[in-house]
Amino acid sequence: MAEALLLAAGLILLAALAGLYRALRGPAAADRMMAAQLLCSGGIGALLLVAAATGMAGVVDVALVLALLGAFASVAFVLAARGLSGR
Amino acid sequence: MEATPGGFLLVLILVAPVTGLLIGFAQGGRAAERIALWAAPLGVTMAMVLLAGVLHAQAPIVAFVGGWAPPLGLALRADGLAAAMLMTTAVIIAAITLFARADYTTLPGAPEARAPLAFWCFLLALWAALNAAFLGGDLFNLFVALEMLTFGALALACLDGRATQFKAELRYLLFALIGSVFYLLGTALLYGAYGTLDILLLSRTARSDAPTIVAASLMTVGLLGKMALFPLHLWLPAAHAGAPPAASALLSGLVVKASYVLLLRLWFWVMPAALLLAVAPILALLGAAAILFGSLVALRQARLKLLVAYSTVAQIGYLFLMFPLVAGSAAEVAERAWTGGALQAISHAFAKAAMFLAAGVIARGMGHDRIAGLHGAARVAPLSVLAFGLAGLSLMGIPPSGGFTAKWLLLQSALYAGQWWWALVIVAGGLLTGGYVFRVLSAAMRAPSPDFMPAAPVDARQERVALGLAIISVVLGLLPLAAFGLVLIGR
Amino acid sequence: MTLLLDLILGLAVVGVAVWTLAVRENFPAVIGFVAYGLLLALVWVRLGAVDVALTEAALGAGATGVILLFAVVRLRGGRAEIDAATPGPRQRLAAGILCGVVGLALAVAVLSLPDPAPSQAAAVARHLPELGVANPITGVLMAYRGLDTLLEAVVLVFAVLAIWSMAPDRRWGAVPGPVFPVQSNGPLSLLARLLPPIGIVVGIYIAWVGADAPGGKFQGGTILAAMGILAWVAGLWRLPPVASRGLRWAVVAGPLAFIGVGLLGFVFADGFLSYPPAIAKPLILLIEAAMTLSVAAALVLMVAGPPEGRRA
Amino acid sequence: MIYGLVASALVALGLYGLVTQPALLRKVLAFNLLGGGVFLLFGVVAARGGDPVPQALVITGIVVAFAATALALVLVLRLFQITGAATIAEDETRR
Repeated sequence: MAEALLLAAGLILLAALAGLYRALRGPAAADRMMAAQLLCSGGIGALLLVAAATGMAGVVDVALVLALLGAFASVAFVLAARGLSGR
Repeated sequence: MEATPGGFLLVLILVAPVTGLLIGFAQGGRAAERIALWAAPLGVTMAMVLLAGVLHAQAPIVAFVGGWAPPLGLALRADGLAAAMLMTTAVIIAAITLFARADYTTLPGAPEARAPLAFWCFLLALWAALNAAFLGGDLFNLFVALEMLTFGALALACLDGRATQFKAELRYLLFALIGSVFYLLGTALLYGAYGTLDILLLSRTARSDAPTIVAASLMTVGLLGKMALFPLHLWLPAAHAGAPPAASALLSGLVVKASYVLLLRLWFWVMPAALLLAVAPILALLGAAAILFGSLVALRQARLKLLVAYSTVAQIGYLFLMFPLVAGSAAEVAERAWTGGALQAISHAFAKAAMFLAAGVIARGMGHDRIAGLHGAARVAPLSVLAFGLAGLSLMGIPPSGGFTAKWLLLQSALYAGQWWWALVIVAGGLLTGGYVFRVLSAAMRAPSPDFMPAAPVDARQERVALGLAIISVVLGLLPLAAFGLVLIGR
Repeated sequence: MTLLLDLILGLAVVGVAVWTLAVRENFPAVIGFVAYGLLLALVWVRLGAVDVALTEAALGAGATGVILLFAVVRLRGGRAEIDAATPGPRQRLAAGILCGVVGLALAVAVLSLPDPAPSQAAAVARHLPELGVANPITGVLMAYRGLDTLLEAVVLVFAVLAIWSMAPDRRWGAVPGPVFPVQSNGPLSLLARLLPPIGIVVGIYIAWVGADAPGGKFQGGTILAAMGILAWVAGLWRLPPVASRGLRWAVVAGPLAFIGVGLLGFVFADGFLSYPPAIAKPLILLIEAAMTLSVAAALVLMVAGPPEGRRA
Repeated sequence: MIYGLVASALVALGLYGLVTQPALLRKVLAFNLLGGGVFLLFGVVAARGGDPVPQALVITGIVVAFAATALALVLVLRLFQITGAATIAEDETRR
């Protein structure tokens, strides 16, 4: 069972990496941001599977933090794309 | 080694400036300045008590922080070298506190301003960082201390907020960060190899295997970059010369010495003797190159502050001549060389701090620091010119200065050890130093043109502080040689 | 199976690093760096270092990514200057050889580390009961190597003050960083209203749980800071001016509490930073709480940068 | 140990970037890549011995590296605001 979960984690990671490769190439800035978001989601999935497979303490918390900061990163991106239109 | 009585003093000397800085920053306004004024005499007193304690016990004072002995916990150790450096630091910081009041005081009721708050906070910060760097007994703890030092030095150097300075300081930051990374890589390897980073524990177990050799090389290169030994000196002149005088004095006089002491600990404590024997001549060769190159370039500088900064590049070189003279020499010769090296670090700290302060006063009084245009400086700022000259004596190594004793000890041990070539370098370096010091003095002594007007009034108190430090650097040479047995304690 | 996973991860990390260095524009480079941080967090989980994974995700990828992103937006142009300063092929080759040698030496050194590896794991575990905490990392950070952590907390204060002191004189006392207009509607505003309540709970949870499970002040504080930054950029929260006493006390509260408890050790235990076993855990939690506040405040201020607005 | 080699490669790459990238922003970025490699080396050491101490050292290191990055970026930004310069190349042309 644990082996199967780890295998699934590896596959998710591979899929996310393939997406990363495509999306990092752009051409638009939004494509690249999608790359990070995709990897973030893939990472969360892989982490949850690893947590289930190994029972290591705190791995779920890492996924939680990734989920929170992933949303946060997209805000930073929106701002950056608009050019920090502050003052 | 066990913890010794009096260990609380090591903690206090470290924690007091940190607490002062935190409260001074939070309270703002005049608080930091007043805390610094109180801390200066307190610091000198603590350093004196510590020094007396080490002398009395004739053994290092050791504290285990939190009661946890290494390898699990962290040790603070005050051996003779550390006590001497702490004392030097306390005195120079106190002098700079007096000097800087004229520049960075906040009048009662005045609103808080940027430069004074930052100056007083970072003065306390640098002091804490230096104390941590001299007392630290753990290589990673020392890494944190070095980072504190980098941040504090950087902020102080940028205090004037000029664009050219930002560029110079960025170059410094890059060197310092690469240096830190190299150092940190070394500590990772050492931990992997020995399971501890405590200097004394490592000294008992270190082997000459691949991880140790790679770690030693990385850490050495990193530290050399941080202390600007030739050919890694490129960042230093602009970074030190462009800072405000009080900051330059700290950077050139003290900050580079922290990396030096750490390098000594790495090679004379941690690393196996066989490795040291192989590396010592290389370090000394670089030191010799630094002496000759730095002095020659200093000789050709058009600006006073850059001249003083290049002189630092050269004087740092002397610190490295001691390596081959201590390593593998007979005990008596090694002791002489060790004392000479340590004394060079201390007397240069006083002399260079005096020189930068004096140069700052002269530059302000004249309105510029072009050496060719210094005619009349001796009339505008007589005490500062005198301070510059006295400090110059120490740098040249003319008796009875502290620099003389240091260089004389190194020279003697070079001859005893049969390595006469280092003696030649010492003599040549002294002559070149004489050249650039006299260049400044002869310009400053020349009568000014009839229509000459000082650019700004000179603060007599600042002049006296510079002179005081210069006198200390000279008087060090009048102390009996036995007094310097201190730096041998716990070697 | 795990070997395959490690291989994929390792190659991906190196690949992303190469891409980040090679790509010409700044913006994708920063995105690449954030991806690099995410992958490193996964590597840390694979190495069994969940505490570090949390730190890497929050600080290494998250906070560092954000300040880099903000810097990219404000640093536009300079292409000609950069091209002019680009080293020629010969210099690049020399640099490449030098860096290759360093990497190779490191690899050799790592591969020849002694077996079995020396370890303090047993000693760390043996004394944990005296501290009342179950997370060995917290034991190391708060007790055995407490001085490191104290100095590191002080480094954060240094950094805040150093960043502030880069401001022009006339800005002193003003609000740090740019001032963002209030977003009354739109996705940013929505997110800035929805996420912080969740984030604050998570941040406090991560900091709290640190005593017994992976987590702690730095990770929790970073999450709190991220929520603060979110509210700030959406215009929902105005940062206090740098002259604000409250703000400054928040920044120094953690280190001061650390020092205060440490000094009490002189009286009630055997020296600085030593905790009486009976109340070790409450003391550690007290320090952690104050530190979480200070880390969060310091991080927000470091992201915001030097004061830019008019004097308050 | 795969990650030991990965760490070495990351250090070499980061160092190369730090030395050869002319733009200051990219130097800071390379410094962070390099930092990742250094910390990973600590991670490998920790994993070999099952030892929590190097992990704690890494946490300290990451915090310090973040502070250094923030400070460096502010310096870079201020330099850019004042002079428009994005590198620290000696500028014979401008002055």
